[in-house]
Amino acid sequence: MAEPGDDDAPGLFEAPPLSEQERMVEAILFASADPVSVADLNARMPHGCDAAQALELLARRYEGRGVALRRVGAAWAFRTASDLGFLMQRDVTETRKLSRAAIETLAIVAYHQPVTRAEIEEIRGVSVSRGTVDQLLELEWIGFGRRRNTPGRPVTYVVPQGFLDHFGLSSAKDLPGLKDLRAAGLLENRPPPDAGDDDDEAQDDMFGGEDDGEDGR
Amino acid sequence: MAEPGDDDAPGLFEAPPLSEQERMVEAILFASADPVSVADLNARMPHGCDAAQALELLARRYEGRGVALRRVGAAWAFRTASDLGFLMQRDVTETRKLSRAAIETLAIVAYHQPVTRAEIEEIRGVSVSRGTVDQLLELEWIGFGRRRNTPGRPVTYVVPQGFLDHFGLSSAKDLPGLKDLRAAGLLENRPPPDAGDDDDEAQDDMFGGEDDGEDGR
Amino acid sequence: MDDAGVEAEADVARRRAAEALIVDVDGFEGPLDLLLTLGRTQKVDLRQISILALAEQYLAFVEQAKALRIELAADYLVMAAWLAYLKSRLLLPPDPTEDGPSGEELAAHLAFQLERLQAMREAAARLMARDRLGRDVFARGVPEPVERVRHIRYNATLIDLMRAYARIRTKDEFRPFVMDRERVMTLEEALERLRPMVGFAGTWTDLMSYLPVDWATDPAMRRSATAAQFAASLELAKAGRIEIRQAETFAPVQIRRRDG
Repeated sequence: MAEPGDDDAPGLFEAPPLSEQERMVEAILFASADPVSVADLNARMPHGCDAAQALELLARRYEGRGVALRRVGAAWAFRTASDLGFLMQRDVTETRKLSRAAIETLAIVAYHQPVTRAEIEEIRGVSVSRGTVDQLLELEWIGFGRRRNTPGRPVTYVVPQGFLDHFGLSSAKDLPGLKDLRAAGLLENRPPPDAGDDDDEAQDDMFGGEDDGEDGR
Repeated sequence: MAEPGDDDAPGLFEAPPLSEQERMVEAILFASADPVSVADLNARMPHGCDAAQALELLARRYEGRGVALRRVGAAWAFRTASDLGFLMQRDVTETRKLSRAAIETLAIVAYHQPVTRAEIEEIRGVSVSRGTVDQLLELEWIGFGRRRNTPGRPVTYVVPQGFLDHFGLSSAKDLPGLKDLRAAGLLENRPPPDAGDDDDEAQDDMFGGEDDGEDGR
Repeated sequence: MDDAGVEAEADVARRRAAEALIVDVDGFEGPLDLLLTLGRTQKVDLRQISILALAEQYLAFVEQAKALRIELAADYLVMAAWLAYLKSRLLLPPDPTEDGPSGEELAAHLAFQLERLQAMREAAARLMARDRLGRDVFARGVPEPVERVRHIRYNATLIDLMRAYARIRTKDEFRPFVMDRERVMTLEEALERLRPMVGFAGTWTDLMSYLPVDWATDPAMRRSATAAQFAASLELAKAGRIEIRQAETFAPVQIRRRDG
């Protein structure tokens, strides 16, 4: 300050043009780890610069851009435009297979809809956890059907559009029958004792039995 | 793949206008200290965006500004304009001074890549210490390339993105004087004249050094 | 100044120069580096360098180092030997009986090596003089971290669904790859039966007396049970639970609990 030759000598060292000053402010704010105050900017820029004025120009230049010049207390900083915050997230998608319990439950709902939870358990031979049902509901691969007109009026489950979409079916009737499964080699064990019977019928007998079309769907 | 509704449905979700895409690229690159590849940009931007095209617009917009859009290999980054480095003196991080051996090794890798350790030693006429290679690897100024398909399948060294970024190069092809050096035949790995077997061996001894780092490491 | 004085002075200067080199020997990065330095003192384009003169300079350097009892690394001496050889090939008329490259070819390769090393040094200097990140050019000071949002996508195909359904629908009769074994006693079954029973066999007992009653009548079942039971007894003997004996061929096999 008090050093000789450090005094303002107007005209001796011209301050850089304002457009240059704007570039300087831009570079400093870009590279700085913390917001920079106007005083700091002036201290870092060549003698005679007017950071405040350069900041104004710069703020206008960044209006509507992907980054914005923001005032943070008494200092300034670049920040991501607020509407673009979503770009700062990276979605990582993991594909997982459904658990065996879930896929079996789903299969039963698909082939036997509408079906109650008790019926699912009876067919699977084991109890069905709430988590499994919730997961399938959340995936929109099963949905709620009408309540059954039996004591306790249990809810039934059906397969909604989301299921059909995912599995590429136009309707639940397009699900392959047991015959098709066998033809596809999915049932490669010996035929059941009563082979020769219509499998599809057997299927209906076996599982569709008690509640036989009662909701008149 | 075959799932409906999962496929690209052109026209269903319009890509944002190019000016918006430009803002997005600007925001992403501003937020990152490291270069971001075009593939990464596309992955982070909404479906249907064309980062390459947006980058072109953006580069033009930042021409002559205080920060510049720079290509670094297959990636892009904002960097302060090189004429404004003097403003950032206080942000300079002191880097360890590299030894002469390290600097020469780095240049040889850059200009001769992919290059094996034995070749570096042949060019420098002395063995290359492990510390030198380790230091350069740690700085990410050299990296591993493919193994050479010669006996012993030695590893090769190449210069990665970190090197390009540090030295402000868009690609290794932009290395200063590369063309002249190549034209002068100075980037050739010319084998010593086919001497009698004795000479060959002498040559190997001379430059391979006792710790003969070549091949079977 | 008389002639002798001038000569002495020149001699001193020469010696000083030589000593400067030698004192510096640690500063050289090997023989090639030294050769390059010596070559530069010829003050000509490296492409026009006289390899012969260079070889002589190098050999003189090594001689002086020896005279001053400076220990040179082995590779300096190997290079000296090679250069002495090169020198002889450059000076002597080519020997038609000798194979291998001519002195000129060897010299040309050395010149190439020197030129290449020089070129790499210049390239290195140019590289280091570039605008460098963190010194002349700066990256964003406040990078914003990218937050990772994890999505789990469940996948199931129609085949998965059909398989699952097939599995349930045929659970009762679906025993893949299992042969019908109604009339076969497995080793496991026999072991299972025998294990608790042998605990009571304090005295030698006929193995056949352990045969389950319902397996003893049907010949096929009896055969299977006998075999399984015999195999099981061998297993138990191996485990140290029982002892086995047979008096003669085809005599009854007897077992006994083994104590301790």
